[in-house]
Amino acid sequence: MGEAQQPDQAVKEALKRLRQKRQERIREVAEQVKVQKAELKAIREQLAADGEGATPPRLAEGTGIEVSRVMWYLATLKRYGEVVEGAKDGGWFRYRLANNARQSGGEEQ
Amino acid sequence: MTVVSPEFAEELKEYGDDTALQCFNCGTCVAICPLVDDSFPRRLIRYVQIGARERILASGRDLWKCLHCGLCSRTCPRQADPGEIILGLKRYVLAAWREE
Amino acid sequence: MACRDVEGKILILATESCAYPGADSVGQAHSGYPANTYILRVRAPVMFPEHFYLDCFAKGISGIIVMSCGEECPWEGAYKALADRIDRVYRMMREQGLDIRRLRLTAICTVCNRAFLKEVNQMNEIVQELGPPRAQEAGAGDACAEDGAGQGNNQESP
Amino acid sequence: MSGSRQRKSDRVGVYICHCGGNISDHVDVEKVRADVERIPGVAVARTNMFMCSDPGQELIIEDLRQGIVDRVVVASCAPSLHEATFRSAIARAGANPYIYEHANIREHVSWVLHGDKATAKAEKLVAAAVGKARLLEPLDPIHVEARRHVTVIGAGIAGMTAARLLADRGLEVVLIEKSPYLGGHAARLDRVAPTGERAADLVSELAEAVLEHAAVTVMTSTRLAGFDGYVGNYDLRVRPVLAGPAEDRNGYVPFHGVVGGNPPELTIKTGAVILATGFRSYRPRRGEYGYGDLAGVVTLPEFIRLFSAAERSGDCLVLDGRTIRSVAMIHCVGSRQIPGIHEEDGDGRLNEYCSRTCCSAVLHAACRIRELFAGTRVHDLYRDIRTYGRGQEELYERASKSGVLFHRFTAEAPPLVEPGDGGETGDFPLRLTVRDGLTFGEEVRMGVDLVVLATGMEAGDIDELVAMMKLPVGTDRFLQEVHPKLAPVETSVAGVFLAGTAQAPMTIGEACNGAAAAAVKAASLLGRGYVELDPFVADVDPALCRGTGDCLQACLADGALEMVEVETEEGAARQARVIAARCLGCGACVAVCPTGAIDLKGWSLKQYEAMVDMIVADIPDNA
Amino acid sequence: MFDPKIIIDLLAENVRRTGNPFGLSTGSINGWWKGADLPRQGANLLFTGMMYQMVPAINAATGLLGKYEDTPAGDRIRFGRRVPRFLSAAVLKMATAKEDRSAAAGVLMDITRILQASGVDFAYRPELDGYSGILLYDLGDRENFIAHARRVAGRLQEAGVERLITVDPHTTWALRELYPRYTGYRPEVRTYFELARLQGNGDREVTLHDPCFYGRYLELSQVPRTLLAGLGVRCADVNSAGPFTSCCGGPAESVSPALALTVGRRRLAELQATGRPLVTMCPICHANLRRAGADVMDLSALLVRFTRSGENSQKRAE
Amino acid sequence: MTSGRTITCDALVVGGGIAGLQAALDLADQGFSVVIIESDLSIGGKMIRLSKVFPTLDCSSCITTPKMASAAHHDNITIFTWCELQSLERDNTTVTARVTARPRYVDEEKCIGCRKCEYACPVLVPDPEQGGFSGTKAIRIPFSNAIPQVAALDPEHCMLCGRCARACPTGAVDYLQQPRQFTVTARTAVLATGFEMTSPGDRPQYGNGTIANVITALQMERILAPHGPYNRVLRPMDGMEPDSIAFVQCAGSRDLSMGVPYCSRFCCMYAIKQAMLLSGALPLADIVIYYMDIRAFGKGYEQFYQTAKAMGIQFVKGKVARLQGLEGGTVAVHYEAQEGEGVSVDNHDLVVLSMGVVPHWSPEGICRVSTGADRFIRTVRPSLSPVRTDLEGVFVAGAASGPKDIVDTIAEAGAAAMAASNYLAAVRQQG
Repeated sequence: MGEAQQPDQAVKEALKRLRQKRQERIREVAEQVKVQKAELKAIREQLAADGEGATPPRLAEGTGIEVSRVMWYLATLKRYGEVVEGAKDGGWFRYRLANNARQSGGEEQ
Repeated sequence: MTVVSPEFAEELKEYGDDTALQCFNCGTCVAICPLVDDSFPRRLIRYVQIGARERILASGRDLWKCLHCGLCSRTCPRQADPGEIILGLKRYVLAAWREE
Repeated sequence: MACRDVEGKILILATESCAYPGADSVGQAHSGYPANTYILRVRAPVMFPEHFYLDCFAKGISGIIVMSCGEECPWEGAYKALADRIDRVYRMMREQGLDIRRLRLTAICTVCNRAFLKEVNQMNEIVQELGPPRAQEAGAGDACAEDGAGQGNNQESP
Repeated sequence: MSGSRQRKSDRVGVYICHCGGNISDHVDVEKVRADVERIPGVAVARTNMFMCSDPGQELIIEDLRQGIVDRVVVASCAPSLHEATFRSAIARAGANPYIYEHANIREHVSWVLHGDKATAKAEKLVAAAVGKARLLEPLDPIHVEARRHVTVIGAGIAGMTAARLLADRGLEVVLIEKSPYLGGHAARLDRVAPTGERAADLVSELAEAVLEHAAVTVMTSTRLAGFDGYVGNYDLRVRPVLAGPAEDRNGYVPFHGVVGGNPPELTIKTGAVILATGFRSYRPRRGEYGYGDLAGVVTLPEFIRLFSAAERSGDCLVLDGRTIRSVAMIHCVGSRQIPGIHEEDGDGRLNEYCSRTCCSAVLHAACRIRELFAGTRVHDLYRDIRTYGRGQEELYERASKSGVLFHRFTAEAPPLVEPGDGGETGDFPLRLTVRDGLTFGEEVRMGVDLVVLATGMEAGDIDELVAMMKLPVGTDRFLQEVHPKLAPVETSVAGVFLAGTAQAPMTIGEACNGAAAAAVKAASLLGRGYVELDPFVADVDPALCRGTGDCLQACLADGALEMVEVETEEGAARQARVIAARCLGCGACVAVCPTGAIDLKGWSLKQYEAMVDMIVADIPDNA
Repeated sequence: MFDPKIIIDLLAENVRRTGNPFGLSTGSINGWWKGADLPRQGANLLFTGMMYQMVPAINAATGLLGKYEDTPAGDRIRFGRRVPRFLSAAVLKMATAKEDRSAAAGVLMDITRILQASGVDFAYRPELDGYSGILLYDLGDRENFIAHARRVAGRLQEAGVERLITVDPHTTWALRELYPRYTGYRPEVRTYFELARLQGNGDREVTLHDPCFYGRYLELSQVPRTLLAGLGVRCADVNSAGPFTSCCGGPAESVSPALALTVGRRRLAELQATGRPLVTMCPICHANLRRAGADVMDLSALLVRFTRSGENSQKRAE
Repeated sequence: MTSGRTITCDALVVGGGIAGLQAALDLADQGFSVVIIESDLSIGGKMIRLSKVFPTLDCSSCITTPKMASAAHHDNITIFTWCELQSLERDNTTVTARVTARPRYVDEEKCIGCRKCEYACPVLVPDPEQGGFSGTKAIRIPFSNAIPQVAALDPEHCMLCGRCARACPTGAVDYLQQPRQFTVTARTAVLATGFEMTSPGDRPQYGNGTIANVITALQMERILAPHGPYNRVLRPMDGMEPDSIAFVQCAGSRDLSMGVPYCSRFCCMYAIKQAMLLSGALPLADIVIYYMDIRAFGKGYEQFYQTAKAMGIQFVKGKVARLQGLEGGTVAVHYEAQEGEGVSVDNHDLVVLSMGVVPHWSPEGICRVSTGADRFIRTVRPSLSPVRTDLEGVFVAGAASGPKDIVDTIAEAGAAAMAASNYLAAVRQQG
């Protein structure tokens, strides 16, 4: 441990400098993540409210988020196992929250 | 039934650029033309290609619907310059009318 | 599409160079067929002795389709040897009272999708009609038996 | 290898692939896994999104390395796709690659069935594979010395290219050509589209290279008379082709004389064969666009020949003394034929394929006419212009710019070629009428002096070769590769490769690429001086062999089995022995052995019996 | 649609007679400079090409023609001899709206202010100014165009003019591309906005409608955008802009006012999608888009706000 | 990998797509040592990103993965991914390549591909491997069958929160990683740098990439791929199952006005393939292909085209001049119906653009091989040896010398390997 202390300190310093350097971009990304977090929360809540699952237009209507963005979130949540596809409803499929899925993206675990 | 007379395109050289045969009849000019309807200007360009002189004269007046806005020439994939072909045909038809 | 499935199992001996890829091609075309078919990849069906077929029926296999490469077999002479053997199996089946329509020799090429489906569906109908294999079954050895014999050459080109 | 000796493995590993949904959308992969794991002999069953991916293969390697499994079953797509992949993964784990069995649950299950039935069938197929896998034994590939020698059949552009490349690579090459000439069809061309190079220059360059190369033996007027052996060790019997129509006949041949004696035969001992047998130019049916009936209707190859002796009258082209004021060139003659529209040939076949090269060839010829003879009009009648390659679309554009007039027809309404009647089309000897898609589907008519038919390519006349070498042929009658992407120049006969237009229509550049690709495969195959063959050959169990000799009777290969005197516990006896490199692995011997002493390694009768047992057995289900 | 031959012959005759397609004398329509005290000597000659000045007449003619197009009366007009009378200078002059005339004059005055504010050394000599003949060229009457162009070019050449400043796309194109080809006269031709050097902080957003000749033929559409960007004016562009700009329909007014209106309305819908004020830089576009119902501003009116004297003109514009 | 080290081999292959992999395998199988440098995070090139391939309709990944795996595991092949070729020079008999390994911010040796970092990362970014249709994370394994299975961090979207580093079981995340230089010396080189598609972003006629539900063919490949963003065919704008799909051919090729006058060669076939796959996935949907000439020239291609026609896929002759986004995500397609009906406007739920094919890489300033007017690498013996460039000892294969389908690419890669190995043999004799 003692030996690792020195480089560890150097790494911390370097990281600090890197944060400094990328400050602007980090701020922007953090801003995006904040938005993502809020939008994901809204979508999750809407999904939880619609027990039978909801179609993307329905989710867009319920959350006020643009439907193409809703679709993007759904594809992402599906990829990380948080949402599953349900029955078809008109031209659309319904989506619902998977059981016991861990949350991904925009949320702390 | 039209009998093809390829020499017509060469006669037209007198009235403008000789690009009609460069057209490969994709129809871009027709669909991009703000005048809409019919197959303008490709129909007339094709008539130039096959030398359908009578038909060009018969539908001559349609040429003046062209505003020479140049969108067809800008988007022509073959750079056949449909706008200039139409302008050349206006000259040809006008000359024919004035000859009458 | 798939016709009604029956209990009986159909074994398909499909040659590695023709019929097996032919069955793959049916899959690639997503053409459905009954689930009771089990396709075994074989290098050349000429390797199976007469008793193999009889044993299969004894074990409960209801129908066997030998899908060979036909005359295009990569092993010269193998097809004739196979056809002769199948004829002997037919004789033995008759002796045991098995309906010989349960065994069929055919040729399927790599793109014979329609022929493949036809064979499978026909065998299914036969198996459905006959039920599980049992010695001295009705209809065995009579006229309809002729129908199944010597049909090795109905290779269908795509 | 007898049943008595055989130990059944009880450490079979089963690996089931989702195939990214291709399988798992229809087969409950998890249920299969759970059920299969209860089959006797199965040590472990696992699943993966893509078994063929690195992480998938890693699962197998890890289990083998840790000794959890000693036999492997992968349930995934067709074995033709990935059997080799998984065998090599097993080899990487340090295990014998032949302890592997493949269950096809995609093409045979998930793509043809849905729901519970699919899952149940998948389980059965996996169970059958497990049944076989338990009886699999480690095998070693058969090591065969290979001759560093390649025989190339056909001395067109492709054949000469392959021969030159292989000789440069340090292999001995024999180049066999049926005709007295080197150069094939290219020698009948004038200039090559779209580059404009002289075909004669290309042919001469290659011919010079092969004729002067110390390592290439060129044998013209020679044909293949016999084909024997196996990969790395083929024996080709060749025989000179005599001039005249009846080389093998004895007696007087009218206008030729009497063939004197039997032509001598020669045997070439070679390691691999490259087939560069080329194509045949389509001959129009009599009356097809007036061909054969009307003067002035010629094929493109005929035109090229005529054009090479072109003369001039003013601005006009003169061919054979005739002034050509107007030419019509018709595409897709003998290509892109459609059942129900086009007439079948004598053998009841249609050329449904595109001949690929004609569009550029026609346009090139059209440009040459227009650029050299401004007074000669050119009409180009096409279905689709297929100038796909580098420099080809530019050729199409050049043709337009040079004043070639295009007309588009459909297969249903081909142009009509009739004798000219001096009427509206003028004093032309021929009159063409076509429903022209470019002119809004109206009929247009033109008078012409010459009609050029862009005839396509057909498979060469190599039936004899196909039969002799047992070559696979596609529905288009061209020689068939194993797989267009995985093995694009390989045939199902090991060590026999395809080069150039024997395989499909190609341009010269493409044929040269194909020839070079075949050459690189032959060089890789023979480079080490030995070849490893699949170990799937017959094997005799000395404990069971009674020396009946039935197997020798049944054997389909020459010299793959022999009877030998052996010492047994009961004294001297005759027994069968397999000569592995000669055995074809067909198993004809297996069926006839009265004692079950002979079986096929890797595909044994006992393994098949085990598979049937698993298919008829119930699979334990905890559901 | 009217018979093109009758229209063309009329226009050609007018041009031959008066130098103007409407048969209006230059003196009668070109009065904007009076009292402006513009320099008569300078390195560049302002050449208006009379297009802005002709707008009132165009509007009047289009209005009159439009009433008769594709009506039974129009049918008679189309083939009758009444058309020339109908389009006579006197009738047109009477029908010309006064506000149109003062608007045209305003644009040209604004342009001189812009040039002055940009420190451009320019002169204006009304006797050298004139119509380029472009309409005849566009209608296919090449001979009469050439005859007219040679007259105009001859006048300029004689006066030793080598550098011209233009104010509209049609004249610019005619002088840059057609005059060298057909008359041999090769002056250096630049539009006023190519020469403009202005400063300011506009902080607003507008939508530019690129005229076909600037956007496509002359590929000048970036010039006003760069100029405006420097002044803090952002451009909310539509897809059909620059080289792919959509026609305003204006050039059709001489043979088919109805067609001009249809095309104009379609273009206007595209432009209005941005919800920003519309800016044009061509008198034909300006007139036709207005006819289609738009509230449009000429580029010069926008630019002039960034000149010292801009305040006054802004007031006037309101 | 240490900075500045030199690796020596027989043949350098630039590009790890199907052309590079095949050339490398054909060289390595003859016993030559090969180094592949690849600019992307994974080998496999465009092909690994495709759904299925024509005319056999084999799953693309099933054909590509074995070649990727055998190259990756070949004793004679060394692969470097995420690399940039700085220069490629040749003198006498040596080819020297200076290469920069770009930082992944993940230690390649330590990463075990467990994806824990990916799950931990809080930043969602559009996944380029899914056509942007779904999100991925700022640190991730690029795609499921990528080789190598090593995570990479996207510094543009990283906020240095440290979650991935904490989640990594092997301590592989290294935010401070720097680019590293190395040199490859070889006797010969094969350029297999492949192609790129033009972007709809500069096509005003097609809405400059702003019209919803107008996608590129490569995006459609992802939608059709077995592990695509939706696992089924949906409209990206709102997730609706499209009832009507249009393919716009020559949307960036055979068009002087768009700067690509040549034919992109494989678009006809992939459009037909995608149309067939769509009609399988959506049996009731109307599928239309707008085309100028159908170029089904390869082995089995024409039959494939005829099969598609027989399946009910519509082929409409005419170049689409303009696309227009309508209310509700419908796209209007403007074209001329060729039989004289004039302008037609058809509405579709989804429109796929067959964009132009352009070179992925330019040798300018890096390597002295010259290019043609089409900017692809020039070949000096287009007929007898289409793999020869004007720089001796440097060969070209696949789409680097012009658009080429997979079959032709694989054949040409073999030809390049043959030419390179003969060159090697000759050089060895000299040396």
